[in-house]
Amino acid sequence: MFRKILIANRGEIAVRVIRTCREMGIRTIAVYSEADRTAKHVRVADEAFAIGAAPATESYLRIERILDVARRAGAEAIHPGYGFLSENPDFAEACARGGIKFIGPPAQAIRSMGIKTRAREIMAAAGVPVVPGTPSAARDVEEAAAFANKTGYPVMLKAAAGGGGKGMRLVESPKDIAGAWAQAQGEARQAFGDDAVYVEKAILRPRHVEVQVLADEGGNFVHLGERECSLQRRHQKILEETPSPLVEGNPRVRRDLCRAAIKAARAAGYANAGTVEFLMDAECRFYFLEMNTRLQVEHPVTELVTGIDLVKEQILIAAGKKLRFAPDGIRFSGHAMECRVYAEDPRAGFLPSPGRIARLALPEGPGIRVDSGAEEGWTVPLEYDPLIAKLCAWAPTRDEVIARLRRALQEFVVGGIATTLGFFKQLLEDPRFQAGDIDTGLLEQGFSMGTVKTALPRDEARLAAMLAAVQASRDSQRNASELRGQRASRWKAHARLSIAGHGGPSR
Amino acid sequence: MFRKILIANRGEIAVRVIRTCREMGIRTIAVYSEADRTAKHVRVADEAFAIGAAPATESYLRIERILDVARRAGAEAIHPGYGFLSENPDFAEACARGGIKFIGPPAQAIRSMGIKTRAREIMAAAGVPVVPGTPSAARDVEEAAAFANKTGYPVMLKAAAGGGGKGMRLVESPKDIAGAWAQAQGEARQAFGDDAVYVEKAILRPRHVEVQVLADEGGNFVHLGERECSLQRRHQKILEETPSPLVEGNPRVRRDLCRAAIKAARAAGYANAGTVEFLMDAECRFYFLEMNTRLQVEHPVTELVTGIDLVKEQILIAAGKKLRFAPDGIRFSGHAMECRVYAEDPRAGFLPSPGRIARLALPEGPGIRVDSGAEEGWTVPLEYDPLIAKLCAWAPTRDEVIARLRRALQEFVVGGIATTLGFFKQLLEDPRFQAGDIDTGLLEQGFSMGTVKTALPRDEARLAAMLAAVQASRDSQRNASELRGQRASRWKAHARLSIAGHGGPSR
Amino acid sequence: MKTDVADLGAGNYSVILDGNQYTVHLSPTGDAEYEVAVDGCVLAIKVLDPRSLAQRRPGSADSGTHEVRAPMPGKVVAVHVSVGDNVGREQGLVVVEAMKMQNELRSPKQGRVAAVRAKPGDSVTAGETLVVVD
Amino acid sequence: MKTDVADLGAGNYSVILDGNQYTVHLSPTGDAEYEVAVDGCVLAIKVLDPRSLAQRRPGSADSGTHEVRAPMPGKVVAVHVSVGDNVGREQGLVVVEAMKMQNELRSPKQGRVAAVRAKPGDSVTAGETLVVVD
Repeated sequence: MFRKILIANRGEIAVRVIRTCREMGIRTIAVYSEADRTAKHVRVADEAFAIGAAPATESYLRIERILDVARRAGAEAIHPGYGFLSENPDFAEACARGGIKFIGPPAQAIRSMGIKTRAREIMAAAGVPVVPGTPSAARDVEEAAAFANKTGYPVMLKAAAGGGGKGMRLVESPKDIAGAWAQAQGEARQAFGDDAVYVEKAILRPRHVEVQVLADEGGNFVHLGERECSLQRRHQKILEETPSPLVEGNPRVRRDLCRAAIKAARAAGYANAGTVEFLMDAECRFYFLEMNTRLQVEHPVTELVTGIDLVKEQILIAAGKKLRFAPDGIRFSGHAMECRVYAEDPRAGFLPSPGRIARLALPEGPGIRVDSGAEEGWTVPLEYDPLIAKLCAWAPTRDEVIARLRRALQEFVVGGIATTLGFFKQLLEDPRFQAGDIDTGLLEQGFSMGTVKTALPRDEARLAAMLAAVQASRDSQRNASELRGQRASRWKAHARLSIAGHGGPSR
Repeated sequence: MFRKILIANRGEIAVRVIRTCREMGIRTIAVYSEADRTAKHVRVADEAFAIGAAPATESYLRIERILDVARRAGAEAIHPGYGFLSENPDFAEACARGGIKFIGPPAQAIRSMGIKTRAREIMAAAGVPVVPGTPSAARDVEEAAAFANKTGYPVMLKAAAGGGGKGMRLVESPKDIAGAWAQAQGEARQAFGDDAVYVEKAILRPRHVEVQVLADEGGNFVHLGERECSLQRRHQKILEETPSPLVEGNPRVRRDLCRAAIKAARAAGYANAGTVEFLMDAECRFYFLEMNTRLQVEHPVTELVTGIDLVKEQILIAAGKKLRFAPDGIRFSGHAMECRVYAEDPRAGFLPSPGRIARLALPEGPGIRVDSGAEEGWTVPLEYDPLIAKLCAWAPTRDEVIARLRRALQEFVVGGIATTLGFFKQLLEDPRFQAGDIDTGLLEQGFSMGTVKTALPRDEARLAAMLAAVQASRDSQRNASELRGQRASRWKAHARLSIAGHGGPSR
Repeated sequence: MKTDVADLGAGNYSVILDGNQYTVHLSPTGDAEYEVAVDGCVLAIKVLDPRSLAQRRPGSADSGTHEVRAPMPGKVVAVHVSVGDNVGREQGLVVVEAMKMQNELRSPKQGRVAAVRAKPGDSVTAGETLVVVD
Repeated sequence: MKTDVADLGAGNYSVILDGNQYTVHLSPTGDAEYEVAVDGCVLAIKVLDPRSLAQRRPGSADSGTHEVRAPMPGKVVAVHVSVGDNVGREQGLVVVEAMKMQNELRSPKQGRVAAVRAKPGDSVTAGETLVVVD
């Protein structure tokens, strides 16, 4: 087994990986940019090395610097987390050349799955259902329009090198295709340095359902069930759960879906942990979307229903161990959900909200799991992803998970910066969400903090707020007076108050 | 279902019960003493009412005041937690008279199980194995000595009204029995207002194994497996786990043990959640010890391996619902452990350590559950039990649970007061503990913070400590200078340090 | 009504009104001004001291000039207008990036650009004025 | 050796020594004196400023008089000795109760009780002198 692992990442996922290493008795090496010297992932590691300036291009994306630290510190393996270099085949290859084990799939699998058109080809050849589309990137807008006319609108334009919703455009009618083509190309070029765009038939009101797979380096495969990730904003997942409310009632669909995922992973020549993403329409027809060749943000929900530590399995597989689970040896139990807590202000259009976390109180008690990269007193830097914590809940049933999350959200306090906690409080009250009737458009169409009708808290709660404010004001005035050595001013207990309210459901 | 429940308790257990009520949509009423106005259990409740002065005898033990609040606030049921009035049959009866449902067993069951000699009688009659002993309280020391001579030393003297190790004495030889008798009587009188003492054959190196049972009010019973609670200090449990390392390898013993527990609960005329405690010798012979007619402190470990929320089941049973589980319908999965985090100083003989919690950082991540009654900035009052938090871990195997707890203990920070966190760090390294070779004497005999060989951290860690101290000192001096408007003093970077070390294992 | 306010420290208060308990989190946003969270809702509250009332000047809210400020700290990646440009309501003026997200700041009204105080590449703090529209 | 100390706030420091990372928690216990937790161990550290060294007086540690102090805040439930009593080493003097636990304070040496400053029922704070043994 490895004695030392370098974690080529930051934030909650670096902390998450370090936790498992620590439990396995493996020494951990953190790397950090200038903006992250005081970050939690540095503090919980055994060793820590600076790798450059704040922008990721100067630090977390610098392959040579990271490998240099790995060599100097004696790392035997590197865990890439998600994002940054995790799906960069050149990094995987550079690790191999440097004699350091990359904890992830072979570079070849990353490379072929990274080119979306190539991945589609492989899957179609292997008999995995794919959405009808151009076989590879369209030459120009005319070829895209020709395909759209043949298949019928709406269609989806997608960056071939894409991911995370960048370089993606829905086109509803012929008149919009030229503009959308230019936008998709422009975004793709900016995000991936590659403006190749291909066309797919658009699945209406699709659900995003994915399957977690594990494969060892000896060619054994197992799936760990599906995850429903349809709740998205700007193509970014925001809440995930397992089992999928749609799939749950259809054992036959689940069987076919999970078999297709294993087939896809085999076709990709996969090893280690990976996720096969599918689009699913209302009739439960599913189509291969892409394969994520790394650990997913939302992996904890699978851990909660299976009891399996996915990071531990990743490390064991990378160390050459055989899979520890037979295909029918995994027990699934209950339901789990994850809320991604972002440093974003839902009342201001989800604007980023970096800054100092003045107060942090985490929820606790039965069925709650928190993975955070934040600590009280720490300043969330503005250079990176705004994900500061993941709140997960497990319970025997979906309804109980929702009740538990609702309870946990009342306990969860982040002071000093805006977060999406309040957004989740509202989301959990949404009848469509509660019924499991969700698709990837739910948050954009029927629901947003801006458009949803929000109510002020009831009168008594408002009064409580006022009283606390008066008290605080009185206290601060007293303190200020004392500091200045003046006599305490006469404070009128019946001070007048002005109140403006926004956001939040009524109790 | 109840719409409002009063929680007649404080601290972590009141918070724990409120969490489940909240998840069930039940409004909660907290009660608090003068010492607890700012306590967490008040803050997380929907309603809160003062019930008297700080000493429990003036507040949490005042039946009439609590019932008065229940009536005024419209509570339909009362959850008593553990301790305080939870095993007081008069309280259960007073609730019934007041038309308020007591969430617990019938008063009659509490009463008969509360008198230890009566409980023994009932169990012996029902065919549950009991330790050989005097059928009821011994008349005097001569009767006690006569029994001891007949059965053979060592024997145990026990308060008939006892519990929590009060009024208990081990007698190893005839010459000690007179002194022990006087001490046991004295303690029993002081603790319970009743000096009745009985004699039992002492089980050597016993293990404390208990079985969680649930019973509905229609006479259906189910067990939720055993818990191993042998790690005790002064007869107080300090770490609990399930399954028991001893019983785990003996399916026949487990079957017999759990059957005996159901038999005992039936014989007691039991309903709601309860625990049947047994002593077990090295040959796995087990003897009824007592029945705890309430929720146990250590109930979370059972929740972690079964996925069942015991408080929810308590409430459902009290509302007249039928048990939701068939005897063979409960799935047990993995292993769980609980560390009781006390506000006690293990480096000073476990002296109580009340005071202000200057900093609180809870462990998170996979497999960790925390139940705390404390918050940052809160002052632990000196009037009550020193339990401030329970740290639990779940993992597939016992070894993995220990590794996980070890990891979690590194993350768990309580600043401002001493706690038993450091003690657990050492305990988890103990080879006997790791091997599961534990009995109720382990902590008293072979292991204590005072007697165990403690090492200073390695040189480099000491150096790190020094550097931080120099830095802090420098900062504070600079701040002080700035405040006073003086010029910053010249600080010698090579300041001299004096160091004294105590406690803690080497890394 | 029976009221009881207890300071829990760090801007947290427990307020009990006739038995009903509310936990209130206050963040000061100015002199006697707070952002107050209660029941999962956020309220902006200003405590008006009778003395300070006397000193308040009549509001000058509607002068016609609007300052478009950075809503968050970040980096300016694009400036779409110059001084003297006529702009429509909701027209994009400046793009600021933070945490991998780009945000376009729009004109709050129809008018003329009176000042541009940012250029691409600038680091800006929250509340900094980037464009003034007359 | 390459050293790097970063202040994380609230008495927490990250110290990196040649790449090895230590998180150190400091609680001030006096002027430039700290209780320092690192690696699960607690150290008492005093930072000696050269200037203050000059002002230090020679220690008066071994005067023969011992003050028995309350190790924690609590309530005195029993006092076993009176002024003038001869006591042996480890003999029980006073019992203090806190958090449902009784703690007997014993004599640190053989000697004579010079003062008794507590009686049953008294509330005492940590460090308060209860008995003086000569």
